[in-house]
Amino acid sequence: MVDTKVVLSGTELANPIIPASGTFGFGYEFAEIYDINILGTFSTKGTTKEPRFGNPTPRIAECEAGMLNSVGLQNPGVDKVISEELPKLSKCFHKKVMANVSGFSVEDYAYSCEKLDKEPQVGWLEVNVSCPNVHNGGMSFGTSPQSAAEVVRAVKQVTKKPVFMKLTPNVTDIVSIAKACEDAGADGISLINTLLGMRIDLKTKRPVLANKMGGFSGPAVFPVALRMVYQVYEAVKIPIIGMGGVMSAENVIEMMLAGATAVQVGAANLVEPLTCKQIIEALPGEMERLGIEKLSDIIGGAH
Amino acid sequence: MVDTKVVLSGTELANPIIPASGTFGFGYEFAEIYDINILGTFSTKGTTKEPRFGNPTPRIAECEAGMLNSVGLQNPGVDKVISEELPKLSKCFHKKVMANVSGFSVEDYAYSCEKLDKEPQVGWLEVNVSCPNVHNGGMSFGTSPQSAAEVVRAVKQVTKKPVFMKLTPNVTDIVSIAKACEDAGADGISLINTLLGMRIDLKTKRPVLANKMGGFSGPAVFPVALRMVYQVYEAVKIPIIGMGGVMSAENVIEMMLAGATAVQVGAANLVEPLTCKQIIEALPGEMERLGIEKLSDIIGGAH
Amino acid sequence: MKQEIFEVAGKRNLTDTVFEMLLYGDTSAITAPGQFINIKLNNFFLRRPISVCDCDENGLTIIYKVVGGGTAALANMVPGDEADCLTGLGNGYTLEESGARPLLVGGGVGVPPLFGLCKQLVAQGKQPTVILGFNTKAEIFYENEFRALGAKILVTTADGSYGMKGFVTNAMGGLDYTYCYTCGPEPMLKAVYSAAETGGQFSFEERMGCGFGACMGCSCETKYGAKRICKDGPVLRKEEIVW
Amino acid sequence: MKQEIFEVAGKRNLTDTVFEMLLYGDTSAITAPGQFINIKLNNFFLRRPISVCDCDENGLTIIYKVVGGGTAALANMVPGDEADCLTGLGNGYTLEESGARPLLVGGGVGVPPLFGLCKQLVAQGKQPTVILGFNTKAEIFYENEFRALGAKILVTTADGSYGMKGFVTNAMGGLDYTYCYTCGPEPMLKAVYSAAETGGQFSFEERMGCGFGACMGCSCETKYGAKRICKDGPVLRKEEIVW
Ligand SMILES: Cc1cc2nc3c(=O)[nH]c(=O)nc-3n(C[C@H](O)[C@H](O)[C@H](O)COP(=O)(O)OP(=O)(O)OC[C@H]3O[C@@H](n4cnc5c(N)ncnc54)[C@H](O)[C@@H]3O)c2cc1C
Ligand SMILES: Cc1cc2nc3c(=O)[nH]c(=O)nc-3n(C[C@H](O)[C@H](O)[C@H](O)COP(=O)(O)OP(=O)(O)OC[C@H]3O[C@@H](n4cnc5c(N)ncnc54)[C@H](O)[C@@H]3O)c2cc1C
Ligand SMILES: Cc1cc2nc3c(=O)[nH]c(=O)nc-3n(C[C@H](O)[C@H](O)[C@H](O)COP(=O)(O)O)c2cc1C
Ligand SMILES: Cc1cc2nc3c(=O)[nH]c(=O)nc-3n(C[C@H](O)[C@H](O)[C@H](O)COP(=O)(O)O)c2cc1C
Ligand code: FES
Ligand code: FES
Repeated sequence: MVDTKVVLSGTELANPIIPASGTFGFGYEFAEIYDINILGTFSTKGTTKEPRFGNPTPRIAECEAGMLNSVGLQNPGVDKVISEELPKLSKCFHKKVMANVSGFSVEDYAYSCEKLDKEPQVGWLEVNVSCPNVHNGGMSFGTSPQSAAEVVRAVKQVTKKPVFMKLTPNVTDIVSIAKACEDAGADGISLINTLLGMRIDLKTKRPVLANKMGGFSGPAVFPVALRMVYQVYEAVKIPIIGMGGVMSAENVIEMMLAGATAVQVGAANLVEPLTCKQIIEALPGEMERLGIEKLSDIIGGAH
Repeated sequence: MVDTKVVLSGTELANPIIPASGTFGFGYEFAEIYDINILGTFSTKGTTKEPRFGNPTPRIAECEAGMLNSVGLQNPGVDKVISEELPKLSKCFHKKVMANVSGFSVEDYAYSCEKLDKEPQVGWLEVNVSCPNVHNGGMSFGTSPQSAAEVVRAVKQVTKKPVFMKLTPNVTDIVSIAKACEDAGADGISLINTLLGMRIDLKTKRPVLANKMGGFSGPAVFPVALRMVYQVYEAVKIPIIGMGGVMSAENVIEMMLAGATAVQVGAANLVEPLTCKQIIEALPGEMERLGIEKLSDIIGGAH
Repeated sequence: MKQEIFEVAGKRNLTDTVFEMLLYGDTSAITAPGQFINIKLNNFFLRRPISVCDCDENGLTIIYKVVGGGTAALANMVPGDEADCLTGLGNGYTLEESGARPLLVGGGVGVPPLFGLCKQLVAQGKQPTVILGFNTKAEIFYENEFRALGAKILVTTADGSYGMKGFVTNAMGGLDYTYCYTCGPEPMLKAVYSAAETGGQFSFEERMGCGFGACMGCSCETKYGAKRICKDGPVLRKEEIVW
Repeated sequence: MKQEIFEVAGKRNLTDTVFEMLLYGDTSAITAPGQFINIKLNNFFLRRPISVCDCDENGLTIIYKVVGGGTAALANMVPGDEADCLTGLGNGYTLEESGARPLLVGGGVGVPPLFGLCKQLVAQGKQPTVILGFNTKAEIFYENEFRALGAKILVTTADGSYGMKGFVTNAMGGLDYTYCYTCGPEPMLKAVYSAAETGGQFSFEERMGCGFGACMGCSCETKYGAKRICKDGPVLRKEEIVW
């Protein structure tokens, strides 16, 4: 029997498979078709201080081997997430969950994280400094080492839970940003958020998305994500959660060889709602085929 | 009869289709299977001051909807390109060609451009400040506005031919780099070179490429390329040559709507050697279907 | 929601660009007319949402118009081919409010979901009137199928080449109806909204990521807050719609 | 080079994981044994290079081992399926230097291109000796096909389960030959290079972008400068090889 367990900041996961924020809602839709307790954990829909409707529609565009989204962080706000979503969630998911947090100022982040810190259901905070969909009057926090580190410091002051910084790939030097987060006290790095992309409708001759540009994800981005995980693994000591285009157990193993301790699955959930279940079922066989006994042994194995 | 002509820095092209540097060699292989004079023009293999063997093999890895390459600018050096390749080329291609130039110092660029400036066959210089495969002891010129502008100034001093700066997409802010090139006197911008990517072989548990990382291109990168062309079009007045994942006449039209005056086709040539011919043949029909009479009218039409 | 493999059991042209396709497979997740399925097609990343036109325990019928690559691929499928579908998506229409004489208004490829609805209304002893709106005679489909259900049918064409000239709303004037069900392009929905003198249910379209409520790709604002077209819709009630 | 659509006309298992496939279509671009074709497969971006094993004016034979997704897809093709191939790729072997008693050494899936070569050598009245090296008995293929050509055949298996125990080079000692043609995994090529007492031609493999000389993806250094395995190779002469 192969061993698929991994340890993420002190908590053991039955397997490294984590549905990615924004592609799994709060889990209910998936709980209809499989028991989501088989998951390592999952990352909840990005939560902000205030409720948000998000961007105008169309918010979705299709691409070769992927999709664009410009959802724009639609969510009921952190207070409602705590008062309504988490209690509902506790009925179908009995493990600790990863709470994904976004913000438009350092105070926003601190506010939401402080509130979520008090929730025993929350095992990890995943702090998204990368969402390219939301225009907050400038570049996102994740595009400079200084501003990313500032968020880390503010958040670390208000929580004892492990903090994973989720970085944007739309940068010249991902390593310097990851290192700045580590130096500022982050407990881990989540890589990657979506690439900034665009499609134009040939009939209307206008951008497909109402927001013009959107976040590109799906199997098309896998080589870029893998490269960033590999680069960041060489530079930091804290664990990395790898994601971007993961569709299969093979992709999971490739991400772990590059340096990921756990692996998130995003867009795949939307088109194949059973993807995570299928990956979890396929992992042991794939490990046997490749002669891997203990999955945690291969983390960073390609270095 | 629809009109597919475009004008690139004063020279009329029969159509906007240009095979991209590094994917068309010096044209001979393709001249075996079709008359390459139907092309708008083509961009030659990247040329450097000294001859280069390039990187060790494996240099190629497959990806979903694309490929990685780490060829590493294999070329016979600018002197041999001028003494051997261009004369051979003149037998099968009777239009002006776009000479693609790389370098590892500002002087390298100036040296090669000065030599190529004297060649009447060369219609445009395409200066690649972006190749992510070659480690010249630091980041590539294309990752900072200052160093990109420095290359522009050096090259413009030694040539009267129009200079297109070919930029890397692996940057936080493509617009500032394109603008710096324009301000320094560039005549146009070529977008995009390859995204930095990686694959790991599950059997050997090592990177597929001998060079570990390589340049990612093919249909997977199209939404990123299109977005950058769109962004740069809003910021500069000089013409843009769009590329990255173009496979079809529809893709060409989408690139032009985003702001491209001409469109390069790269990886597609490698897997479908007749791609450019097929696109040129399909363009008029596609234009009619979409009610486009004059192709040059749609440049930037999505803004 | 269920994920099921269906078999293409039949396909025919209804017009130049509109096809009717019969799919055999497990329909147990489908609970109401107006729901839709989300079909996986080779070489396309996202699934394609298509309304269920009619359905029984052996399979279902869809009607689709070729407008792009995905629907073209669907039109190229032949009997025996397999199609991976998510079924039982969306809320669908509810019949309770219909009253004795419901009005059904469909435009173009908005017509299909009304067929299953009409069938169920007739089965409940209601007397539906159906207005079918098309651009021109050549685009008309399913007129006879609706007639065969025993409903009263009015056809409008924008160019007057068949039936009443004009829009569906031109046919609404003077009709006596108890409730209004509609599906069609957004401008038509808006016009019906203004013209309707009763309550009603309106079926919307939006570009979708998942089609089952997970991604927030298809949200719209309503008087009762944000709703997902794919999960809380595609059918919205007249009183909640914000244009 | 030509781009042609071939039809799968037959397929059979030679071992558990090795298949022989017959493809009908235009072979006019194929000019020498040892050349290869580059096959487009659904859902894979790059083509897959496979040596031509045998060929006549109606079609060609390939032999391939399933090692990954692309070769698995190839193994799933059935008679009647179409395959888009670039043909006439690579330089291939030249026969002029063979002398009267050429030696052909093949290892594993390096065996196929030697079959076409052997056939042509026999047709020219040469007396080839063929060494076929495999890991174990269950992996052996084409022994009888080579015998039927009238060549002298020696089989080696690494585990001694059939023929001579050991590597192909164990079978080379004491043989009397005028020239040496070989194809197989790189360690085997190296061993044959050291063992061969005559000139020879060695066929190499490399990961390829295009397969027809355009991308410089497959370059190797030789004593006469950089060469592209796909265009200037896959066959290199002994005297130019740099290990
Ligand atoms: C709930 C619902 C029910 C539908 N029912 C039917 C039906 O019964 N018959 C029918 O012919 N059509 C129906 N449609 C529209 C149908 O989904 C689109 O025509 C189809 O997705 C177009 O795909 P394509 O690849 O041919 O077009 P493309 O334009 O190439 O598609 C590109 C992308 O845009 C999306 N898209 C394009 N048009 C639409 C649209 N109108 N609505 C939603 N997404 C779109 C596609 O799904 C795809 O992701 C329905 C749409 C929805 C949302
Ligand atoms: C000139 C030439 C002739 C060949 N002739 C034969 C033959 O007759 N029979 C046979 O079984 N095999 C042959 N091969 C090897 C064959 O090309 C590979 O086994 C095949 O490409 C593997 O594809 P895959 O998708 O199954 O494997 P994967 O490992 O999934 O392929 C991933 C990528 O790596 C490339 N790749 C993997 N292995 C090789 C390899 N050994 N050589 C080159 N590229 C590789 C693939 O083409 C693809 O681009 C030949 C290779 C070359 C270069
Ligand atoms: C529809 C959609 C919504 C997303 N919303 C969020 C979000 O709220 N917060 C966040 O950190 N990432 C969000 N993401 C990014 C994903 O979590 C993930 O980082 C990215 O999609 C790459 O993974 P993938 O290629 O597997 O989709 C979203 C992605 C998609 C497709
Ligand atoms: C094999 C290969 C070699 C390349 N060599 C060069 C080069 O020498 N100089 C250059 O400017 N770009 C080079 N490129 C980049 C392409 O010109 C192009 O910018 C990129 O591939 C994106 O286009 P595509 O997606 O259509 O391939 C190369 C690309 C490939 C695939
Ligand atoms: S399409 Fe995903 S929530 Fe509606
Ligand atoms: S594979 Fe492209 S040159 Fe050989």
